[in-house]
Amino acid sequence: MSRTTADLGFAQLKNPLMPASGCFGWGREFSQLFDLKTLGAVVTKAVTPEPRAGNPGPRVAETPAGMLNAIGLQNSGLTGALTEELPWLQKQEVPILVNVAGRTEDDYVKVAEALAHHDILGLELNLSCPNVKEGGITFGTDANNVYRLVSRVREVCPLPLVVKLTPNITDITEPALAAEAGGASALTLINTLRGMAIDIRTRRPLLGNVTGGLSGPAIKPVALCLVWQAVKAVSIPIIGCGGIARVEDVLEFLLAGASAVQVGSAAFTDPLLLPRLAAELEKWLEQENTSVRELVGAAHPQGGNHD
Amino acid sequence: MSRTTADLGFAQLKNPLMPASGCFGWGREFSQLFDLKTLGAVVTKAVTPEPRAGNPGPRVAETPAGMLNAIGLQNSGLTGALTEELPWLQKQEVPILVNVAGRTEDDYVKVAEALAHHDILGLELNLSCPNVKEGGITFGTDANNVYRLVSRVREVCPLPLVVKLTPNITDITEPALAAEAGGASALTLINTLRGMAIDIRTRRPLLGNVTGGLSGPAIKPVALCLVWQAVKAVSIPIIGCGGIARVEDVLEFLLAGASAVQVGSAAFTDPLLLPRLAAELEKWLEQENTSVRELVGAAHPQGGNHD
Amino acid sequence: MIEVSAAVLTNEPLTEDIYKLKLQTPVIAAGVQAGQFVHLEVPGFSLRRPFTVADAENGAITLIIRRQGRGTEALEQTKAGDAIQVLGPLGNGFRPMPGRTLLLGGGIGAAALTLLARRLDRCTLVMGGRSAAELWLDDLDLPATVDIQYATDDGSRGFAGNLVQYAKEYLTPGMWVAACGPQPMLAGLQSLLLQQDIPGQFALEARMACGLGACMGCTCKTKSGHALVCKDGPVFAAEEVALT
Amino acid sequence: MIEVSAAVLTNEPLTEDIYKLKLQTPVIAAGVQAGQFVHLEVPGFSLRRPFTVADAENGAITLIIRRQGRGTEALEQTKAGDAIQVLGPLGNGFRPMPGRTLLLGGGIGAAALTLLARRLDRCTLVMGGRSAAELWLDDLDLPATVDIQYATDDGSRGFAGNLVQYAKEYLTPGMWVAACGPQPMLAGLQSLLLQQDIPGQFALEARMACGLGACMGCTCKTKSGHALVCKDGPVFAAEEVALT
Ligand SMILES: Cc1cc2nc3c(=O)[nH]c(=O)nc-3n(C[C@H](O)[C@H](O)[C@H](O)COP(=O)(O)OP(=O)(O)OC[C@H]3O[C@@H](n4cnc5c(N)ncnc54)[C@H](O)[C@@H]3O)c2cc1C
Ligand SMILES: Cc1cc2nc3c(=O)[nH]c(=O)nc-3n(C[C@H](O)[C@H](O)[C@H](O)COP(=O)(O)OP(=O)(O)OC[C@H]3O[C@@H](n4cnc5c(N)ncnc54)[C@H](O)[C@@H]3O)c2cc1C
Ligand SMILES: Cc1cc2nc3c(=O)[nH]c(=O)nc-3n(C[C@H](O)[C@H](O)[C@H](O)COP(=O)(O)O)c2cc1C
Ligand SMILES: Cc1cc2nc3c(=O)[nH]c(=O)nc-3n(C[C@H](O)[C@H](O)[C@H](O)COP(=O)(O)O)c2cc1C
Ligand code: FES
Ligand code: FES
Repeated sequence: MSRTTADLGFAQLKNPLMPASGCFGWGREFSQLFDLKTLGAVVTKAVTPEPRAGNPGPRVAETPAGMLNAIGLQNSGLTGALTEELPWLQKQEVPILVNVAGRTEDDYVKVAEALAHHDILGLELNLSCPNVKEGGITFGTDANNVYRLVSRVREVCPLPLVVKLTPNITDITEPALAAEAGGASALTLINTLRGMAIDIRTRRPLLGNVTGGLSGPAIKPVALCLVWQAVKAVSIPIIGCGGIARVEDVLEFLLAGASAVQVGSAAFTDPLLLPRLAAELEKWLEQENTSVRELVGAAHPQGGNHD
Repeated sequence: MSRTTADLGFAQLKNPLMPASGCFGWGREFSQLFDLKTLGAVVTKAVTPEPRAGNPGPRVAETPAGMLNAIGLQNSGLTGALTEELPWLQKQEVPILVNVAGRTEDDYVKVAEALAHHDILGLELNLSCPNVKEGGITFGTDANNVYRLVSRVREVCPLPLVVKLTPNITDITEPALAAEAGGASALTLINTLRGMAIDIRTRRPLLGNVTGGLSGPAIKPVALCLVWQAVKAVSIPIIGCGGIARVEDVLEFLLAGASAVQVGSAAFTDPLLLPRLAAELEKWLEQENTSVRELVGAAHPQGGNHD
Repeated sequence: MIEVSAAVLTNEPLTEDIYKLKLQTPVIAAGVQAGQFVHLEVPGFSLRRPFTVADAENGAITLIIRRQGRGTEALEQTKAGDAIQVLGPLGNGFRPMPGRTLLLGGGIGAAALTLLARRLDRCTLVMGGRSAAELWLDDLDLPATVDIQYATDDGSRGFAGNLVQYAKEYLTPGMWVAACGPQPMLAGLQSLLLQQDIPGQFALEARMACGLGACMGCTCKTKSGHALVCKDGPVFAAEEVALT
Repeated sequence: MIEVSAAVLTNEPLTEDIYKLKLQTPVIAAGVQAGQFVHLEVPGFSLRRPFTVADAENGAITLIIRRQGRGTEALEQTKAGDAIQVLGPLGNGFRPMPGRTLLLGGGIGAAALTLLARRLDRCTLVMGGRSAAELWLDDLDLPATVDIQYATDDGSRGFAGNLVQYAKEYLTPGMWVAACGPQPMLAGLQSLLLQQDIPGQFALEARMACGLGACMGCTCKTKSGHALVCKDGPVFAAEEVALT
């Protein structure tokens, strides 16, 4: 154990830093820029049972301190993941969380079953993609659905299950508790906020899909607040995500109670951000003579779930 | 009628620009910087029946392209509003929307009753303040409460009622439809998103109230999306609010279907922003030879509620 | 009170982390009262940053700024000729009282007192710091009417001790005190003033949004309830302030 | 492909809204293929901005940039000595084909062709624009192997007409075409090439996030489905592209 070790309950990671799903592909492209082994884990792009072409363009737009995306889960399906992507990533010697998505419960079960006996750290169930109309978003906003889906996946798959929740909800503790009850090993908070932009020249929505998901530093205060609230409600570990761009942000999420963190959009602004954060975090912890584990949840008042 | 006239159904405003509640006091301070008559209307700080001291400090914090606030509705109550503030503002010859808040339904009814026969444009019912624990937020997230509250206020008060909704909700169309059914004359969308920040030096939440409301350009894409969705659901006018800082933002909200807009936090960055936006909007409309009314909703596909 | 675009005239370091920013703003310079502040826009940041006017003459105001975070870091980079949006003068300022004035400035808090010191007929201005390297009053060309004193924790210059200890030693009946500095200093001073029944005025700080009194953001506790630092203050009667 | 901090060497206007930015990036300059692009960080913006490398020599790359929105406005303000974060070279580049090359650049689209033009033994590079004032190829010191032509809508310089009309007039069997420009131009050109059975390559644009192929953000339609402009392109076989 070192200062930087992150404890996810089901695993200890060398540090708490991972890329956020969908912002890092399967790591191939970024591996040309830095050694993936500098990361605590790699989280992959969503895998659906069948290949998906995704949404029409434009798929991304810039917003103040953030961006919108409406990718629509473009991916090469289970076959592509198992034959092309996973074998390559397994050779990189970094723990792997495979992000799973679908339109129906059966889709998630199918992907989870197919991955159940592969050598990966676990699955991240994306119950929160705002860009897929039939699926994602519905699962994540109804606690009963979350419970049922997680339980069903739990039955077919012995791997650790990290459940990724949507922030587009009145009360985050409902799906959080439902996921825990269904057998989730950890939660990832948050996916993107629903948002949109309009092109004043064409007078039409800027994204091909009309609405999209807002991410980046703009949403950090929202993500931090939801992590804070969920930490008080559940006892499984939480992976914080949303707007992290500086080492101070990582520290805020740890203090709010996140056991590890994911970095998404900010890696588009600075593709070397993840290894830099890993180095800066280590330096900060040394200077303050503390450790990731000591910081996790330290901003909560002693011994209580008060706010 | 001029190019800039904004049609709220119950009133025509000289232009669609107003300050957002709580960011402008009762206009006294800003009136030292510019003539309030340049505005379409003034929206006041929230009025509660009794004076409120508000939350402990710090009450504001900066975030990427935005800010957090946890004022806690500090105000001098109905008496202060009626004796000190309203008489002054009425002399400024600008339409007035009085923002109303409370802990209980009765609070709203009481304030509405007291204001019912004053010479003001209408009331803005704040069913959405994230910083008051007992009240606001609960009303706004439950459609039944929204319906009941608005109906009750409607009974005691003949003034136009603008209902301001919270974005911290799974489906904005539910309270929007409930407010409409209860007799709302228009909606204001949105209030702040729940958020927080942690001071890494003290390792404690930065706001005295722990959590607060996120506003500013950061939330613009979320606000725009909620306006877009609400416009498709209801037939009363909508006042757009959230992150407006440039004339392009005003145009985006109009195109999304807002009949008027409010500017909050961005006026802290630039206290002369509101009159500047009014001038820039007029210039833009001239250049493009169009009008506010032509733009309202123009980004929606012809004749339909599809997205 | 106005909102203007002001040209930076000079920007010079005073110590390792303190710099002096001079802005051309004739209207504010002409109207500012000692203790009032200006609210500066820093490009790229949502909230403005408040700073006391430390000097005002010849159509220019001087701010003395401590590098504290990213906003003051950005302001430190501005160069002569750059434009900064300035809102001011804001707040209430000091209300000079009869009797000899003792001005006590803890660290950067001294910046809140220099304009008052200049404008008084005669006064003693004491700046406190950890050691001599942190002190910068000498660089300000204060007039001879100001008796400059220092107090350092390590005794490397002036009185050896903090400003509360200094005041204990030198406060005499008939004086009044104007002070600005960290909470513990003001709390110590407050007890002392109450004990000795000496009047005082404290300049406070709070995080601000509007700076005008419109947003209720800059609350501080007083004995009679909440007050707004930007409008009711930044200067409060010493006995009024509730320091926790 | 690397991510580096590059110094601005020069930044000069070419026309009212086009400027030429030269950056010191030896590794990228040495490795770049014609048609590849770089992804520039613009401070204050979340997304980087992609630009084709218009020239590469002596350890420096040249970008030719049209002021389009706030990012390109900010880049226009950079001065010699400023540092810019550059990611590149990215994408696939042109694959020169046998036969004489006709390069057709509509407006700023010509910037995507100049490096290819330099590197071909012989070619004709035609730039299209509304009028003579918009044309800037003359300012680039292109080698004599490049036959520079112009086409203007108003006939104020060179061929009177657009680039599709130009191509109709001058395309002959045995040539191949490299083109970049607005959608309608590429659509017209695509029909023409198909009719005349002449091969072509088009450089496309799309809004991008990563620029690397990791985020699936920069989709474009091809006859065989969706492709990524940053990874599968920006250069695509003319017949493959689905232009709508
Ligand atoms: C009335 C008044 C007068 C002041 N006069 C001076 C002066 O003359 N010289 C000087 O160096 N400083 C002065 N300060 C403090 C100064 O405003 C802060 O140091 C500065 O805002 C910090 O900004 P930052 O971006 O560097 O720090 P950050 O910590 O990055 O700022 C984050 C946010 O917190 C606010 N903040 C942080 N510290 C303070 C503080 N102490 N007071 C108020 N807001 C704070 C910032 O304004 C910003 O909104 C004064 C403050 C007030 C309220
Ligand atoms: C592979 C490639 C090569 C390019 N090469 C050049 C070049 O050599 N010279 C040149 O002037 N321009 C080139 N462009 C277009 C250039 O990237 C845009 O003009 C620029 O990003 C606009 O940024 P902005 O902030 O000024 O505009 P804004 O409209 O404010 O930008 C908003 C967002 O939209 C994106 N965007 C806007 N227009 C385009 C566009 N046409 N293509 C892609 N993204 C866009 C921006 O990158 C940004 O994310 C190229 C684009 C691509 C994809
Ligand atoms: C381009 C893009 C693609 C994304 N794709 C996925 C995805 O496939 N699965 C998923 O769970 N989240 C996806 N997300 C959400 C991110 O993983 C992350 O939750 C969100 O962006 C917030 O983090 P950030 O602010 O650091 O970007 C995507 C985000 C972006 C920007
Ligand atoms: C300091 C502050 C105080 C506010 N007080 C109120 C209030 O009293 N009543 C209310 O309905 N909204 C209040 N709001 C919310 C704003 O009216 C507005 O809905 C929100 O800030 C989003 O707009 P913006 O992004 O333009 O600031 C307040 C916002 C801020 C920043
Ligand atoms: S900062 Fe707005 S009231 Fe003081
Ligand atoms: S921009 Fe990310 S895949 Fe092309």
